[in-house]
Amino acid sequence: MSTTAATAPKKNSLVDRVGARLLVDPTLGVLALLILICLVSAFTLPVFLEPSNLYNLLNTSLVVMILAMGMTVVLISGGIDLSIGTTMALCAGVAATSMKFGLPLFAALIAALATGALVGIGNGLLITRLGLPDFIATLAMLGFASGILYIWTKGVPIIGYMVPEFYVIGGLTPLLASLTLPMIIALLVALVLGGVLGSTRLGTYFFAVGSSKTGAMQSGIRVDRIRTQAYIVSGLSAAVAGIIMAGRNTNVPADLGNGYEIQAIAAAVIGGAALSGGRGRILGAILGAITLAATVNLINLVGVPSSYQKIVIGAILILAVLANRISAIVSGIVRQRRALVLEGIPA
Amino acid sequence: MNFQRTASRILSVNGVPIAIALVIVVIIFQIMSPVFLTPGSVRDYINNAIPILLLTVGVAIVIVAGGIDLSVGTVAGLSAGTTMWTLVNGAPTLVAVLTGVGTGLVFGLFNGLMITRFGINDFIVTLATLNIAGGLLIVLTEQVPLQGVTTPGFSDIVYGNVFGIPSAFWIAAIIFVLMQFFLVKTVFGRRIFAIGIAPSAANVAGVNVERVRLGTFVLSGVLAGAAGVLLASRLGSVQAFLGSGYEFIAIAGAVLGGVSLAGGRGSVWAAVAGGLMLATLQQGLRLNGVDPVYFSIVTGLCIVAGVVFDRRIQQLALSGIRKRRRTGSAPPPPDTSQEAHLLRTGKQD
Amino acid sequence: MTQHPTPNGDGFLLNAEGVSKHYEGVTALDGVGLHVRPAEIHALLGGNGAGKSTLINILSGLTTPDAGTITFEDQPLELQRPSDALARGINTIHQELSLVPALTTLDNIFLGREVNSRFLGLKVKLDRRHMEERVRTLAAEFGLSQEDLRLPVGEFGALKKRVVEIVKALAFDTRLLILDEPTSGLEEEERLNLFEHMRRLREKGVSLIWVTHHLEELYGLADTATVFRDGRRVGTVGVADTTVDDLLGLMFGIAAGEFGATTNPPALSETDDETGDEVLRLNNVNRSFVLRDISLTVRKGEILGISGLAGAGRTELARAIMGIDKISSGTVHLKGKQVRFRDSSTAYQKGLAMLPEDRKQLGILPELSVAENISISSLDQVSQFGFVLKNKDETNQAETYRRRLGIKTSDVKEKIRNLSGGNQQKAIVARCLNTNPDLLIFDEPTQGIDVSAKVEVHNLIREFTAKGGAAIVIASELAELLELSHRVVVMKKGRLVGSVDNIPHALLSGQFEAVKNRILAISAGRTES
Amino acid sequence: MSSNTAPVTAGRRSYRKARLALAATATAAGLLLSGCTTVNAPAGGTNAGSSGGGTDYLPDEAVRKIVNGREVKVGFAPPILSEFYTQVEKAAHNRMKEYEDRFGVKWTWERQGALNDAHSGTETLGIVQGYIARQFDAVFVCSAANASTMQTLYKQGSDQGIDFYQFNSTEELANPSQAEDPTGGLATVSNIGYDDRWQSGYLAGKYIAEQLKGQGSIIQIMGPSGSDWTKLRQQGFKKAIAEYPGMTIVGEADGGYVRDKGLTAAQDLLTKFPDVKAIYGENEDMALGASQAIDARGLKHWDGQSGIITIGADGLVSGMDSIKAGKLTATVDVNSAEMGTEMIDALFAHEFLNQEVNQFIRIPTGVVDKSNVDWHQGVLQNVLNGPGKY
Repeated sequence: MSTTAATAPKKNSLVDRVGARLLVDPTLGVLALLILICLVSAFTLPVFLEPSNLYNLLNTSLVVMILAMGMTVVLISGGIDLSIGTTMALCAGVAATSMKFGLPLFAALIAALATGALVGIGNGLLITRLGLPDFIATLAMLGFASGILYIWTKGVPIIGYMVPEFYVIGGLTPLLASLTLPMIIALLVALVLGGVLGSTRLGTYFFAVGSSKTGAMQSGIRVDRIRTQAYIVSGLSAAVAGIIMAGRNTNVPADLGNGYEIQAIAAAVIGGAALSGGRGRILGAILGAITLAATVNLINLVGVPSSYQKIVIGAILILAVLANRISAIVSGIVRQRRALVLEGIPA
Repeated sequence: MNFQRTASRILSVNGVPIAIALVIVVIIFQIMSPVFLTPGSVRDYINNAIPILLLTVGVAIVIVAGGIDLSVGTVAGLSAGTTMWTLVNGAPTLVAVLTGVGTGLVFGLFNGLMITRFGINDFIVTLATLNIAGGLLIVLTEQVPLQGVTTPGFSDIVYGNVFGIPSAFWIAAIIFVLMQFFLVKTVFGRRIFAIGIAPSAANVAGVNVERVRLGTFVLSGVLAGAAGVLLASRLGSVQAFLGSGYEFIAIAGAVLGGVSLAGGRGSVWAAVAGGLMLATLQQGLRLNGVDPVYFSIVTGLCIVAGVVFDRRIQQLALSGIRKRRRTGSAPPPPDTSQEAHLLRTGKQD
Repeated sequence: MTQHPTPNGDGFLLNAEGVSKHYEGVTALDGVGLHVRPAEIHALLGGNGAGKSTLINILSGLTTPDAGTITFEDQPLELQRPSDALARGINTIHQELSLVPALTTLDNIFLGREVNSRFLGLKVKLDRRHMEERVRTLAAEFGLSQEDLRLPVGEFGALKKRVVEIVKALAFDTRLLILDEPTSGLEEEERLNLFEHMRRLREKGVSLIWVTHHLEELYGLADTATVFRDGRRVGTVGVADTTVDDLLGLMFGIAAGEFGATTNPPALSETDDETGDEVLRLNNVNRSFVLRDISLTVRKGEILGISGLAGAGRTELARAIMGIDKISSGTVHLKGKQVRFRDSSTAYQKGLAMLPEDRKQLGILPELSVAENISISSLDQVSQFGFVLKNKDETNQAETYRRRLGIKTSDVKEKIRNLSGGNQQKAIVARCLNTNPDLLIFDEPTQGIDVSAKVEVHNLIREFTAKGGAAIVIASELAELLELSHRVVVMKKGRLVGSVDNIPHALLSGQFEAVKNRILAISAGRTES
Repeated sequence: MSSNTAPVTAGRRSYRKARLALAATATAAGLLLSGCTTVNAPAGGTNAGSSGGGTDYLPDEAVRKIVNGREVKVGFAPPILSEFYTQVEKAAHNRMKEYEDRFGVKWTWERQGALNDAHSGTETLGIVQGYIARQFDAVFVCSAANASTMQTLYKQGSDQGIDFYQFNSTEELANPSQAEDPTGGLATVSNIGYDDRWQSGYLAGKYIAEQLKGQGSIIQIMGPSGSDWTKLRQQGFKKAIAEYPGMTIVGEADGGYVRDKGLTAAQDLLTKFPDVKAIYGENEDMALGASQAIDARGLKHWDGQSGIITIGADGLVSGMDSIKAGKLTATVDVNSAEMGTEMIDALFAHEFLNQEVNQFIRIPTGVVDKSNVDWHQGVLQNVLNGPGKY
């Protein structure tokens, strides 16, 4: 019999366990970065920590947050979705146009969600049936979606669909006191996706497929189907974000989603998702989106000349990932130390 | 049937299927619009395509080594900016050219060092430098207008003629030949393939993975710098947003040519053929008066069709070679079950 | 040796007839049959490329046959995907690990067969507690603690992963269990443990198809053996009335007795007993959490064996010596001079070379040709000014090795992934030899290759040291290690815990069992030497 | 740059050629628009002097004879597809229809707008090269590429007999001294547009200052820095504010010409500067984003006496709606309708009547607020409902 069985698992104190849990958490890095931002600004820019600013910041980050959560699922399953921003715009367009045609709100929302799901299925088919690399398939899908939107709108924003409900959906009219509907939607999306990833079969399969396609396949998982489902999730999250965006933006121009795919990827990666698959957390995506929004917010508040904005955003991106990297190293050491303690080697 | 075998072999070479498709597309466009192959039109479109082709080749080398470089577009823009800036400040052509290429080199080096020394994912690092280079160009354009001053020698880089052929074409051709030679005929090139195929295996075999990877990013940066110089020479002025969005065209071109995003497979010719295919499509549609709103759809379709076509042809060619060979000496049957299944499911690790 | 009568389909659990499979013009299986009785252990034998893996892939739903009929429990067996096989009660332990690194041990074990509990009235929530309870006892038998169950498999070493895989296959009710070389890399005790489980499963009425290269393992365990050669079935025999030589004869198509290589006595080197020139010396080498205080010396002409249990740090030691992983303290001396390798390329330049344990992942560069795989570590030799490659020289060099080592390929320009495992391994050996190393590290040099290739690889190692090279050999199989080594050191939990010298002498004087037991004792921590 | 150049707004349109024989609605609109643009700006003489054609007195029949059923191939290359350029194109089409009905001109119209680089302009190069290769008769170009870049192309095309007309471009940057040198040196037949500095930026600044009686703080949401349009509007806006010592620009942020970013930027700036009196958005989308930010904070929109002023620029139908609804205080209508009409007028005069047209044709622009929004919106709607379709 091998040695490990003999060693009974040690009962650690609660503090130890929580501490260890925290240290091995991949989102530690971005959390630390966020806390650092808050600390620094507490002294230099008190307005940053004003509740109204934080409230705005949170509201602003929601669209990217929802996209980033969908993106995280795709990244976990080993893919990447470059079409997510344009899909968002397309779904916003579908919702807006449906309203203009006089469909009831409910039907318009369903139409937008169905569009998102369809785009997801399309991505999945391009990747699993035609064997295109994820990067290329979704890049092509970006082209299709944006082309359709331009041909359809001729570059003229869709307007005239804003019923009062849409102001609520877009968060422009708060639901109760200062609570907005997008906040609740984002929370719901987070709970559902977090729950799916953490404690359902499908979630486990997303991780399995992203971590080792061969292993997943040999375990009887239908890899193609799971990958497609991941894209459906990102398509649906794009649709949800698109519906909110249609409300928030109060019109839908064809270029509504430009650049959002990159923001979503950045937020997910800042939150600890790995582009190589098999790793990522919903909480990380949330923190990542908030970090991005906080960066822009700080730039605006500090009054950084807008020509320097891009440079600052680039630097923050590197900093955030460096922070992640450091926390990964720390968590690696902690884990190894723990593993060795279990095997009876004094570390 | 020696012919069949030869044909199979040729078709299995990376980039050949797309090159054949390119010829067909050119013929079709020529029939549809007779101005397509007039000297002026060809010169214009080659001049337009060359800077992006340089980026495509740079990205292709990085991709062959198993990486990705999103920063090439804005780095090329910034290089064009620094080149122009140097000229505006009265420096001679050579200094300007060196500044432009040097800018690319610096960014390539920065990308490579961040990736290899700090172990940050290349996608993120180059996404960050995409922003940084783009931002720096904006700052630069705010200092002085980057226009109006070009030395005759400088505009000749693109507009000059050597043996009746635009000099930009010569420059690009020389760079492509050098790069292809570098990739397939040198020690460093071999190592690029090795780390692209299996970095950990290459490491065990004594390949300094980090150094090679760093090298590919430096190369890609230098090529982006060269592309920037050509852009500046062609445009005679530099705008704040020059180069943004080129990275996706470059990557799409490389992949369309048959460069595998999984790493370890590709060639300079394949990347050039793929890049030319995209440029040709755009030019052809334009000369037929197609509204550009359809371009992104057509380009998307073309990429999908191209990649699928390339893969089918290569598979057919490969099976052709195997069949031939089998009738010769008896090879050990390969244990391809896994691979075949993965191929069917389109796995890309 | 008796040929079993051709069955007529009755009374068998699995009936496969005329199964064929072609890949892109290559015939992997040519109308083979396989007949497995209920509750029997059925060995499936054959050299590399005989078609065993293809048949297993068919039976586990990874691929579909081109022709042939298969019935299972008297029902036709038509599998489109692995889940179909699992649904019919056919479980497979593949040769390639089928674990998912990102998931915990528990999730891996239940992957594809999760147990759900109710959540909001729907049966969608994974019931990890239930799953853990179900598998805890079995896991403990294989040395997996509760903590292990909750850790991602990616953090385990190769051996522990193998153990997880076995637990995964044993955790479910199975009608037919297919094991493709399940013991490769397993320790003696774990191996015996597995065999015990196999017996127990048979008692419970489960049938097993068992692929192994270790013919001696068959006796006392397997009931029947089917032998494949070149994609055809060459015989099905009762194991009890067949000798190893008979089986070898069937496998390789040569008469019994011609092939007595498995129990070669170890070669005696001239340097034995004497102190040759020191090639490598490690002084108190440490690597955080992995290696502790390692000091050892390897001399010219010597083969040093390293033994140890799972996760003892053998591969980690090899990687540290090669500069692939960093050393945190201690010194490495090469031929008396202190060296510090920052990466593997420096190690190669200074005269070290390594054959890694995991051929498919760490050894071959699958998309490169045989010739390119051989030259990759010594490109200076086939290039001008260390820059421009001379392809002709490269091809010639590869041709030389092809003849010398007997690498079977029609063309050295063939991609190496199209070669059989044994020939791939020989090409990697050629790669190492071509760097003219002073010290060559062999990590599991014969894993996953067939008996004939194994003998050839052993001979190459001996030849290398006989010509004055030094070698370190890491092998999980003690018999193999003893057969090769002059001296064996034993590692445990990152430390060197003992050594046994003068092994050739001991073996010559018939003390094989004694030496073996001593090493096992040291590994188990019962004796310190 | 030339920020010390005297501010100029368009005077009366000095250019009147083929138009005079016509009494088209669009023309009337243009005349009336010019009437309401003069927001206390010193008169400038950029476009002074007509080249004096005699067509004013040509009867329809004579023109018809000159035209003789000729067909003209026209290329239209906007820098991006947007509501603004769609309005320009529609106005042009309406005018073309008029000329077709009246004089028998046959038109071939082709639009190729750049899609991905509204602010870099290189895509436009390829498009214009395509038109040259296909020997179009005339090409309308609006590109973010520098004039020095475009000049090479224009020269090349002109040599082959192709006429170039720039519209809505930023030639003020390339040629800051245009006031002194009306030819501008560009190898174009004409440049039709408004002056971004004085007719968009300056007007907006003036409007704010006048409404606030020269006292108060302003925040501004700018287009992407690096864009030439942004650069020029900034010049004009800052110049206007500088004329009022009591006014300060306290904060600036990038709104990228899109509404969502404008909203975010305005929210952030309002947090920091809660007591600003006005927000300048460089286009209507960003100004509308700012308007949403005001709503979200529960602040008051400008009602003529108090509240926060929001002003944008462009003159889009959607912007007019918001002015009516009180969500947007004002916008600078840069008169897309007139621009499209003038483009065709210039083309017709040059191509068919062989007249010289002015190198720079300045479109009159005007500030639209609640007082005159109905009229402006009516004109726009009229254009959009017009009969032209090519």
